[in-house]
Order: sequence, then structure tokens, then C-alpha cells
Amino acid sequence: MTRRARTRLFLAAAAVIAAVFALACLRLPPFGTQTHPYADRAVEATMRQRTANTVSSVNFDQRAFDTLGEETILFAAVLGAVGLLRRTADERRTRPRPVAVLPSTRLFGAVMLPITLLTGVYIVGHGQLSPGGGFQGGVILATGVHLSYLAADYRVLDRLRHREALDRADALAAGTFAALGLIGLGAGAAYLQNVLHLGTFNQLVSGGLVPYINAAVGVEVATGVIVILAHFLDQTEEFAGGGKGGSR
Amino acid sequence: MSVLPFLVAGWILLVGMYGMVTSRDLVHAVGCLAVAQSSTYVLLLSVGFRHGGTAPVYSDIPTNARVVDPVVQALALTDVVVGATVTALLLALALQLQKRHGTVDPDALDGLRG
Amino acid sequence: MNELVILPVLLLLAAVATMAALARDPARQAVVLAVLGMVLALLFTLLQAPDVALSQLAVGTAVTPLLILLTLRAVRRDRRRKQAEDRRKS
Amino acid sequence: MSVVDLLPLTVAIPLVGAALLALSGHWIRRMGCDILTALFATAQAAVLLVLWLHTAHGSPGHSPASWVGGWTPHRGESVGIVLVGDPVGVGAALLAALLVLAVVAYSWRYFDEPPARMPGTFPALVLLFEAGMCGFAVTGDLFDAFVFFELMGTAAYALTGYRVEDPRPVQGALTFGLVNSLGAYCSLLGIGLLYARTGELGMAQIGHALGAHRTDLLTVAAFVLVLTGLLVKAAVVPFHFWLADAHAVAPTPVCMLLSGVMVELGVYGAARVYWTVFSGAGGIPAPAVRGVLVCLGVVTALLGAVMCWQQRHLKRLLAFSTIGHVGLFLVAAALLDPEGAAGFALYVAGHAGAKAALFALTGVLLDQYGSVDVHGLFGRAKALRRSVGLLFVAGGLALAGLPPFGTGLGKSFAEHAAGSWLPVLTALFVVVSGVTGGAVLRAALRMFAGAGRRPGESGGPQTSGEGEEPEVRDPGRRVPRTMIAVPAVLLAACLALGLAPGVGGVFGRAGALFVSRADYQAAAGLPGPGATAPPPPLPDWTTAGVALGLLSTALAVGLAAVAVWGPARRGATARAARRALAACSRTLVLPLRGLHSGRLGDDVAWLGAGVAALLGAFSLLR
Repeated sequence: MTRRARTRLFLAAAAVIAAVFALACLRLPPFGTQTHPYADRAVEATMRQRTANTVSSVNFDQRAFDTLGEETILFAAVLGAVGLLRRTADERRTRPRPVAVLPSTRLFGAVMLPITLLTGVYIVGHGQLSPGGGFQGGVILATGVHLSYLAADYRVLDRLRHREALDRADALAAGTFAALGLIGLGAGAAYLQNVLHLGTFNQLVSGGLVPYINAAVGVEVATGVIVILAHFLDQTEEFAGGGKGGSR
Repeated sequence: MSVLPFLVAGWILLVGMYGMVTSRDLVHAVGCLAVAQSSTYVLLLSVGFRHGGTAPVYSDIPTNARVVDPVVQALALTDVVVGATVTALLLALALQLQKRHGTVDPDALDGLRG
Repeated sequence: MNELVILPVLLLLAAVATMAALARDPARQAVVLAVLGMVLALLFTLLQAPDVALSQLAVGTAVTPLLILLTLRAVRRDRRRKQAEDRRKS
Repeated sequence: MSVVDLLPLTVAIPLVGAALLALSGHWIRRMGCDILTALFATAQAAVLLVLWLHTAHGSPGHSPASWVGGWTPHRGESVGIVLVGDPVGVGAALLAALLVLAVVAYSWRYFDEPPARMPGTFPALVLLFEAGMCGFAVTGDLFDAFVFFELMGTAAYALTGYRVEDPRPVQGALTFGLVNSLGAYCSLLGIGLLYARTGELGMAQIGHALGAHRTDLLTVAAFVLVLTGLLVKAAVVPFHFWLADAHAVAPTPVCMLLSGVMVELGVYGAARVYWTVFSGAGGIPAPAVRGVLVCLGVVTALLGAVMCWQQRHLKRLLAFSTIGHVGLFLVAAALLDPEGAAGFALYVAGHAGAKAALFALTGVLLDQYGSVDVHGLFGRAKALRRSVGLLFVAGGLALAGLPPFGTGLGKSFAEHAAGSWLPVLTALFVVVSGVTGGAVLRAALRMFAGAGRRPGESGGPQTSGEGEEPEVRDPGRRVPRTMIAVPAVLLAACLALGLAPGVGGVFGRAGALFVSRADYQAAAGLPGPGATAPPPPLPDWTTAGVALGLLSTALAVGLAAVAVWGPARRGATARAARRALAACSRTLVLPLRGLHSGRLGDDVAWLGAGVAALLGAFSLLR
């Protein structure tokens, strides 16, 4: 198809989709409706499970199986990206040149790094109480580590991130999540059943299994994002050669 | 107003698709996919909104407060993670494509036809 | 009050999303995507979803655009290298 | 705790295995990784076998189900996720697990050069792929199905592009990833619409709650959007463009999984969603679904067969034959009756064996000759005639539906069900299986016997199989024994499926339960009538079934013979026939091949067109 024919085909299709979708939206309950049957049940269950943050309760307890799948996707993507960006036989590794950094930038990085890391840990740790949790905190942790890239240079960052250790921590966290579920089965209940002591509502250790799963997710996300970013950075800094040059 | 959020979600999906159809650069196409995906967050969270509801976090509100739907928020959260990881994987593929094929223009790739 | 602000934010969102899809240059698109992430985070906050807003802020405005920019940088580096090789050959 | 509580383990076992592989791959080296993978794949298959034996031979009442996290329903309402262990669902997961086991055995000595730092990556991704497929097959929750659908996809994109040394896999994987993800997001929008209408996420619960509303455009939009992702995965026309590009270039072990079971899971998912969510009041009327989906299936089957016949790239040929068969599967599943569902399930199981075996044998050719181009391999594979050649021919015959292969029995069930609804569909089954089987036989004759004339270069857009990067670095080595043994076992399994007594009874019951909405609702904890009357068992082989199987095989053999020896025939009739064929090919086939441009923009535009067409059709027919 020529580009024009392709665009025309799509625009015609889009017109039909838009029309039917718009008419369908008119049949939806209006924005802001009060009827949410599943939500009401989920809130009730959250109270029983003594988890203050309902979203965390849904994510790590009531629908923990979804989160297990989601973390597995992250794990698969990390493995996949690492495999795809591996150094192939025809590539050689070059040392990146050291880059001069302004003292003020270095100071900024030195101050920000601990602050971001602390924020990340706090957000992971309070996932069952306040907005946030393993995922958000994990991403903040991962980004925090990369502040050192801004502050110092690539080689410092490289020293900061021990690749193999991070790879393994990621795998370990993913496996831990799946294994935590077995506690339920071992106790004679169902897989991923929240059989631990539920604790007191609105305390740091409350919600039974929730804080543990939350922590595993935090570790997995933080290490996973660092590993992915590291491999992309490598591509811009380190590898040369490879490829056949031009299409065949 | 009562249907606008849903319409916006549909619009975002279609412009994202349009971007993919007309894209001349596969990195750009991955970005357009991310745009198309944000339609799902908008739809899910709009569906779960409740007039007068607050965030479903009970650490500093009374336990009988009216809250918005926490389930769709959990779904949207999952969706955000899924989207980010898939984007990363696709970008890795696009990068490798440049290194192996020397181009990321989808219309310049002729390896697979017929 | 919140709900009055939702309307303009929605319209802004539609506009930014359109810009992001129509931005032809991927580097510019990455920047627009970061803005899109922020608008989405704002909308989610208004929709009383702080959890999602937080992760959207982390992912949509930081990680995804960063990954795109890194990819572009590697792509350009590779392109320059291949051009240099071609010149050496000819 | 009961047997059915093992259901969540079908996700947990491969996941733990993958984590261990990634964790320890560095230390335990290649051999250790292979052993660990085999261990976990076996454990997974064993668990699923136990579950399948538990569910397939009948349990009192309804199908068993397990609530993850112990969130059992209270008065039909729950906040958790249910996994349903009905025979077809568990069977699909079992099929995936067995095929993964075969792949693990096959790739035992396959990649000689695993990436130095991470020998565990490839097997770990295979296990994660398995976790996704099994989770998708057994889940009874729509959003959970989306999550596992994405897991299946993510692992598959990475596996497809795994051989980064070669440029084409990367391109195929990227198109695969972009189009499939877009489809998945459409599905998620549909799920969002359903949640808005019903406030539920469980499939049975949504289906129940839809009964309180009339069928309107919202139902139609939700149905079509949810279906989009599944039909993209199933590679149904016009969502199919990604498939050949991805399957033709993926590493051989991955091809076996993609073509053998992943694509079929798309059809399975579509049928599952229809029956559990949309088949009741407030859903989509059955005649509309039957009409539209059977039409799509017919077009897909014909297009797959025509394109399959045109290929010289062996993996691409097999990929298009998968599209042809998926069309037949869709027709069988879309008949919306128990016999069609039984035929669908059995046909998929048999096809998985035959198709995986054929891909595995292609891998041997690639290993030995560094090419999968039928023209380039003309007469070159004579040395392998006794082993690979014979198995290849057997695979082609199985694909054509020769009794007593399992494919033949599945085809005869599906054919009978289709023929009693619309007699002309019988011909479709015969023609499509005959043409695809014939294409395989033609390739076998050329490669292993050097029969007929050396095929000339034809014009038009095409993908040759020359210049493939060999997947192994040592083309001179002997064929590893496992690479012959695995396809032999797969074909034997396909044969056993057709010969085992009582297959008709087991699959007949599975099909009846699959289409029983009452059974699923009862399993998911909703109050209702529950179990339905057991269906009359299907006969294993009928005269008509055997005759049609022989007919399609004869068609395959005849087509292959004509294609190989026809060009050398002299005489006026032969010349006229050749002229007519050439004209037909110019006007019909060339434009069709031109459409398969392998370009992302085209694929997405066709995806949009497909969604629009489905929306239009269901809006008019509702």
C-alpha cells in the first residue's frame, strides 16, 4: 500500500470507530456515578484485613495474583532487554571517556542522592498506609541511583551498580513473591492467602502479608529499572562495532 | 461533562494509532504506543470516579468516608507498570534494529514481504 | 471545586496527547511525552488516585522519556559510526 | 485443600524456575541450566496432568475452581480472582506445558553458544512464557486474563528477537510487539467499558450482571474491543500480518511454541469470553456471533492456504499454514455448539503436535545446511531422506488430516459440526487442510528427493530463506539425537491422540462443558442451575470422517505431485492449464502478496479497519 492509501484506510476506519465508541459512551453510567459494587466490597474487605491503603490491599492481597503476573512481566522484560542488548560476538567494548563535571552539579548530586534514596525507601515502606508502595518507591530508588550519573560521571555510576548483583536481586525478588504465596498453601489455605497475623490498623506492620509482598515488589522494581537503564546507558557509552551495516 | 472523560480516552487511543500508522521512525512508533496506552488509564480512572469521593486511603480519613473506586486504581497501577516494561522491551528491539539494519524507518525495511 | 478543574485538564490532556502523537521528531516527542505524563498525573490527582498519579509521574515523566532519549542517543551514535564507515570505504 | 488448589501453582512453578535460572545461571553453567529447566518443566507438566485427570473424567456437580488468596465468594460475590479448572481450559494449559517440555528437550543441544554471561536467560524466558500461557488458560477473571495475556506477549517478543545477530528477527519481533500490545490495550479498554457497565471483573460475574441491561452499542463496543486483542493474537484476517513476519524469523524452538499453542490460545480466549460473558441476556446474540466469526474464519483459512502455497521460505510456509488452520479453528469454535467446541479442542491438540514437529524438523535443516529456502535446498537434503525426510512427510500428511492422526479426528469432528450447519463448510475444511498439507509435501519432495524441475525464480514480493544466520555455529556436526527424537515423539503423540480409545467421549464432554454457561457460573460461585446433562459421547471415527480425511490427503498428495512434476508435462492441456494458472496468479495472488508488506503502518491501519468492520457488523446484526 502507498502511504496515502494506508492513511486513508485508517482514517475511514477511525471515523467508524469514533462514531460507535462515542455512541457507546452515551450508554455508560455518567461520570462520577455512585454505584460501584466491586469497590464497596473491596473497601469492606480492606477494613477486615486492617490495611489502611485500600489500593495496596487490592493490589497485594485481594487481587495479588494480578500483581504477581505484573511483576512477572517486569521480570520478563528485564530478562528480555538484557538478553536483547547483550554484547554480541562482533562488538567490542570501549571505555567511556571521563567527563568533567561542574562542582555545583557534583554538590547537587551529592545532596540529592541520599534524599531520593530515603524518599524511595519511605514510599516503599509505607505502601500499606499511604499513597505509594513498592512500585512507586522502587522507581524513585532507581532514578535516585542515576542521579550520580548527572553528578559525577558514567564510571562512578558503573561502580555504584554491581550488574550481576542487581540482576540476581531482581530474580530473587521475583522468586520471593511467588514463594511468599506458598506460605498460604503450606498453612493449608489457598495460594497467596493472607494467613499472617494482620496487626493493628494503620500501623507500619499491618495487613499481614501485604508489607512483605510490597517490599519484594519494591526491590524487584528498583533493581529491574536500574538494570534496564544500565543496559540502555551502555549502548550510548560503551559498545562499538557490530551489525552488518545497511540492510540486506 | 458526564461523557467527556470517556470520549477523551477514545480520542487518545485513535491519535496514538494514527501516529503509529504514519510513523517514519520505530522509536517514534513506540512513543505513539505509549500515548495510545494512556487512554486505558484515563478510561479506567474515570469509570471509577465518584462525585464527592476522596482518595481510598484510610490513614487520615474516617473509616466511613465516601471514597472513589480503589479497584480501578489498582488496575491502572498494574497497567502503568505493564506499559512501562513493554515500552522498555520494544525500545531495546528498536535499538538493536538500528544496529543490525542501519535504519529504524519502518518503510525502509524490506526483509519480510509476500 | 476539584470537579470543575477536571474539565479543562481533560481538554489539555487531549491536546497534549495529540501533540505527542503528531510530533514527528522522536526527541521532541520524548519531551512532549514527559509533559503528557505530568498532565496525566495531575488528572489522576484530581480523580483522587494519588497512587496512580505517583507512579505515572515516576514512569511517564521520568523513565519512559529517559529511555526514549537514551535509545535515540544510541541510534544516532550508531548512525554516525556507520556513516563514517561508509565514507572510509568510498 | 483439594487437587484444584494446585491451579495457581501452574503460574508459580515456572516463575520460581525462571527466577532460579536467572539467579544461578551464572554458576551452574549450561548443563545445570538445562537440567534445572527440564526439572521445572516436568513438574509443571505433572501438576497439569494431575489437574487434567481430575477434571476431564468428570467430577460431580460443576467444574472445579480455586479462589486465589482464599477469597471464596460470599453469596456469589467476591473480591478475589477465580481460576476455573474446566477440561478445555486445563487442557490448553497442559498442551502448553507438554509443548514446553518438548521444546526444552529439543533445545538441549540447540544453541551451542549461549550468551557468555547469562546462559539461563533463554530457558528462563521460555518458562515465563509458559507461566503466561497457563495463567491465561485457567483464569476466570477478565483483567487477570489481560495481565497473563501481556506476560505471554512480553516473553514472546523477547524470545522472537532473541537472535540479535540476524537483522530479521529483530524486525519481526518489533512488529509483533507493537501490534500485539496495541491489540491488548484495545482489549483493556473493552474491559474498562464492561467494568463501567457491570462493576465486576470476573467473567462469570460480568456475564451475570450484563443480564440486567439491554444489548446496545455499549455491549457491542465492549465485545469488539475485548475481542480485538484476542483476534490479533489468533492472527485472524485482517489482524494477521504480524504472524508470518514473527514466526518466520523466531528461533526454531520458539516457533514451535508460537505456532503450536500461543496463536490457538487467541481463539480459545475469544470463545471463552463469548461463552462466559456475552452468551446470555444482555450479551451479543448467537446468530450474529456465529455469522461474523465464521465469515472471518473462512476468509482467514482461505488466505492462509493461498499464501502458504506461495512460499519458498520454509518457516514462512509453516507460519501461513498456521494461519490457514487458525481459520479452521475459528470456524469450529464459532459454530457455538458442543461438537464444534470438541472438534476445536481436539484439532488444536493434534495440530500442535504436527506443526511443532514440522518446525523442529525445519530446525534440523537450518542446523545442517544453514538455509530454510526450499529452492536453495533443492535436492540438497537427500542425505537426511531416511530420518528427517520421512518424518517431514509424515508431518505433512498429519497436517492434511490423514486418519488416524489426531488432526484427522479433530478435523472430522469439526467438519461434521460445520457441515451440519452449512454443508459448504465441509469443502472448506478439505481444501484448506489439503492445500497446506500439499505445500509441505511439495517442499519435502523438492528438498529430500530433488523431484521435478529446479524451481525458477519468480517475480513479485517474496521472502527467500537464503542467508539465514545459522542458529548453531557448527554446520558440519552430526544431527543431535534429541533434534530427531523430539519431532518423532510429537508425531507419535499426534497419532496416539487419534488412536486412543474413548477420545471422542473425553473431548465431547470437554466441549459440552466449555459451551455450558451454567457450569462456568456455578464454578465461579454464582447461584444457578449448575451441571447440565452429560452429552452423548462423540464416536471416535466415522466412515464419513475417514473418507473426508482420505480425500484431503489425496488432494494434498495430488497438489504436491502436480506442482512438482506438472511443469515438465508436455501437451496442449498441460500448457493451457499452466497459462490459466499464471493468469490467475497475476490477477489474484500477486496483489495479495503485495499486501503483506511487513510494514508497521500497514499492519496498524488494517487493525483499525478490522475493528471498524467488526463494530459495523455487530452494530447492524445485534
